[in-house]
Amino acid sequence: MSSSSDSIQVTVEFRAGLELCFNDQKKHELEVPLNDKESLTLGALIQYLASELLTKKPEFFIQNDTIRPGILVLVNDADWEILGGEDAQVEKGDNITFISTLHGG
Amino acid sequence: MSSSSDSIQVTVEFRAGLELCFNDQKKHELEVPLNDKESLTLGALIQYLASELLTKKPEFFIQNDTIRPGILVLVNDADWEILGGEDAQVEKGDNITFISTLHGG
Amino acid sequence: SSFTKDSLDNDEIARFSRQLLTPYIGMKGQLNICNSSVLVIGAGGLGAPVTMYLAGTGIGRIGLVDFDTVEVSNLHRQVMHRESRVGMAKTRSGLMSAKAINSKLRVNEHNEALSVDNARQLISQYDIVVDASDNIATRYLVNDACILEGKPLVSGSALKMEGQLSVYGYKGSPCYRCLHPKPPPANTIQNCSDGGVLGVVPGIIGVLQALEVLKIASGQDPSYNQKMLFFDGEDGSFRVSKMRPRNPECDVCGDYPTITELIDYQLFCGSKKPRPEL
Amino acid sequence: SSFTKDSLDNDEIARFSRQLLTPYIGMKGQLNICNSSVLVIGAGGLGAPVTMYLAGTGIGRIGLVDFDTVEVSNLHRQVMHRESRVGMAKTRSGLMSAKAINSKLRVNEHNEALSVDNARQLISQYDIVVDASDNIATRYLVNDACILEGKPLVSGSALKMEGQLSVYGYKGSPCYRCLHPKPPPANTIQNCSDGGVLGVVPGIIGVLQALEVLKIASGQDPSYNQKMLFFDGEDGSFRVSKMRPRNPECDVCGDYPTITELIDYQLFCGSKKPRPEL
Ligand SMILES: [Zn+2]
Ligand SMILES: [Zn+2]
Repeated sequence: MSSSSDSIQVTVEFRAGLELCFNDQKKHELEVPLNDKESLTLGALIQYLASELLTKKPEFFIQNDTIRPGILVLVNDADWEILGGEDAQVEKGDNITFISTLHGG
Repeated sequence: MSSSSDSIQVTVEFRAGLELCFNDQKKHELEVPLNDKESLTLGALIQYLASELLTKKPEFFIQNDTIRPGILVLVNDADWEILGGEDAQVEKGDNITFISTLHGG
Repeated sequence: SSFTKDSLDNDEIARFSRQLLTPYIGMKGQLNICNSSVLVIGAGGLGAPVTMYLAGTGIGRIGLVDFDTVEVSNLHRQVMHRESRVGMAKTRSGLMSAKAINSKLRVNEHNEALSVDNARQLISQYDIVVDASDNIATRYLVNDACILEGKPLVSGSALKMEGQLSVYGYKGSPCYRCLHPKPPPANTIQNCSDGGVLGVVPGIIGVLQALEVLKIASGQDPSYNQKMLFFDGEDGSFRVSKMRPRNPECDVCGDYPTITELIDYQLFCGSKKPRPEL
Repeated sequence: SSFTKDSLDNDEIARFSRQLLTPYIGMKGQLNICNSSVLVIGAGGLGAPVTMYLAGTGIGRIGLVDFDTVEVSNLHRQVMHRESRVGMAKTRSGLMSAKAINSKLRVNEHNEALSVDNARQLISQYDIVVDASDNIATRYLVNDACILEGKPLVSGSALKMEGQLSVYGYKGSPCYRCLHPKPPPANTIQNCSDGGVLGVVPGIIGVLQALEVLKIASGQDPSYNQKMLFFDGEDGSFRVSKMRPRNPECDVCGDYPTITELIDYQLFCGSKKPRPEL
């Protein structure tokens, strides 16, 4: 009922193979704890996903503390680079989608 | 700036040929006057569109005071029949789409 | 189908290996596909990609219904036909293109118009039906015949820059009549001959129809059950809308249907006048 | 192109009539299409529908680049090839299928691997480029060569149940390198041989690539410029996302590019080790 004010509710999706790192589940409804911070950045969300949600093959998702090259990050269907990348603020109810770029044809 | 409380803001789309009746324009951002009523039903919106927005070939859009057979009505991408058809309430910011059913192949 | 395949030979394993590798299909799904049959109604802009892609998947048997012959004005979108086949029955041209992809595929040519007299008998011989027709009277006829024969219907349509797709009469989804109890007035209907159509639009819808058939045939749920896909080539937009469920009061698929045998669809759709005596 | 067509003959008017009827194309758009040329890189799962549908539209000239021969495992998705052509060069098989649809179409067979040595020279001969390739080193190579030659790139890809599509390096859109300045580590890359692919997925993406080419060729804006389409065949979902604009600091399309000629793409992508001396 009450979404506590020290967490933030988001929808996270993993597509194009990244779901393999997250229990083969493409869509996750999450309450991400704020840990006494005022807000959540995309960078902090990625760290949270890597440490708390990831179940397998971390190198497919994260490298050198940031998202692996070849993954596109979409916030409400817009490229995160338009919004500021890792520093962009996550808002309640946001959909954050991680999609691996495909090369086959 | 101020959207007056005696009107309601909606997005209306006409697709699959119906745009011909509405100045060849597929998407319209509208402020629909409430005329002292509390709320707007889909039925009342259709009457408003037929009398105020329609520019050509009314028989392609409306027949016998309701939507012509063969047109699907979507409210925020859901079939209006799920929501109650003509009696359903229109909410601020709703997207209402009218799509003619195609028969070609 | 007269026999059931319970294993693949080496040629088939090689042929379908890329598809088998997807966990979504696997060996069981592939065998289901090989044991399935589909009736494609219309060998035109939609029927061409449906037929070619289903031939590739290894579906066991395809029936093609069309009474037309190939014309040069078809070739911009009906890419299973070819210049050298202008004048040939579209069903024969479709058979040749399908068997060129997979010679083991069984293809039945139904070189005739779908009608009240043959629709149920034809549909009863197949597991899944594809509506790739080009007129509204046929769409009601196909719908009613599928409901009466209990067959899932994968329906696609296209005109100008737009296309639509839905699955009817399957696992709680509505039928065409649930969505459209009354036909539109005849004077509001356009077809590809007067409105034109961009070839790629039925191409996209047709390949998606093949995917829906593949899903049903392999034992998966289709994507567009109780949903409708709308594609607009003008802006490249796709919209998937949730549609009403089956209407228990529907004239044909309802709990107390009034249509229990096929009717006169030209008359129902107003494309011919009633006989003066009536 | 050596000559410019400024009118259609009667056969062409009949052939393209349905497409001409759409106000979106019209006579002027059709003439633009007839005067355009496209280079299709890869005659496989994406290249097959691109080639067949573009042949239908009346595009003036198609170049096909592929060094492979037709294999039986291709046929489930590469529906322009056929059983009787197993062992034939894919470019020859593609030429035959394209000319069967439109014998006036000019088709250039480039039966060779795209490489640093031939990429720019090949691309310079065409108006529009389609990336229908199947590996990441080729994707960077095609991108850089298109930027260096100033050609719009319609890029599609597919794996398992999913497909992606975008237009690069055209009217302010990013290039592939703007989106992906660094390649992914080699151990994270899958291709159709190990991941499998459902044939209809490249089918859908390929037909949409043909639509994007048609738009650019006819003088319209493409739909997926600075946008990317994501299709997931598992649930039939389509997503169109707004992407970043061209990056002024991009290594190849930026204001001060550091890549001004083609590089070693195998090395760049880590698919081969650097020479020990280096
Ligand atoms: Zn019904
Ligand atoms: Zn760039």
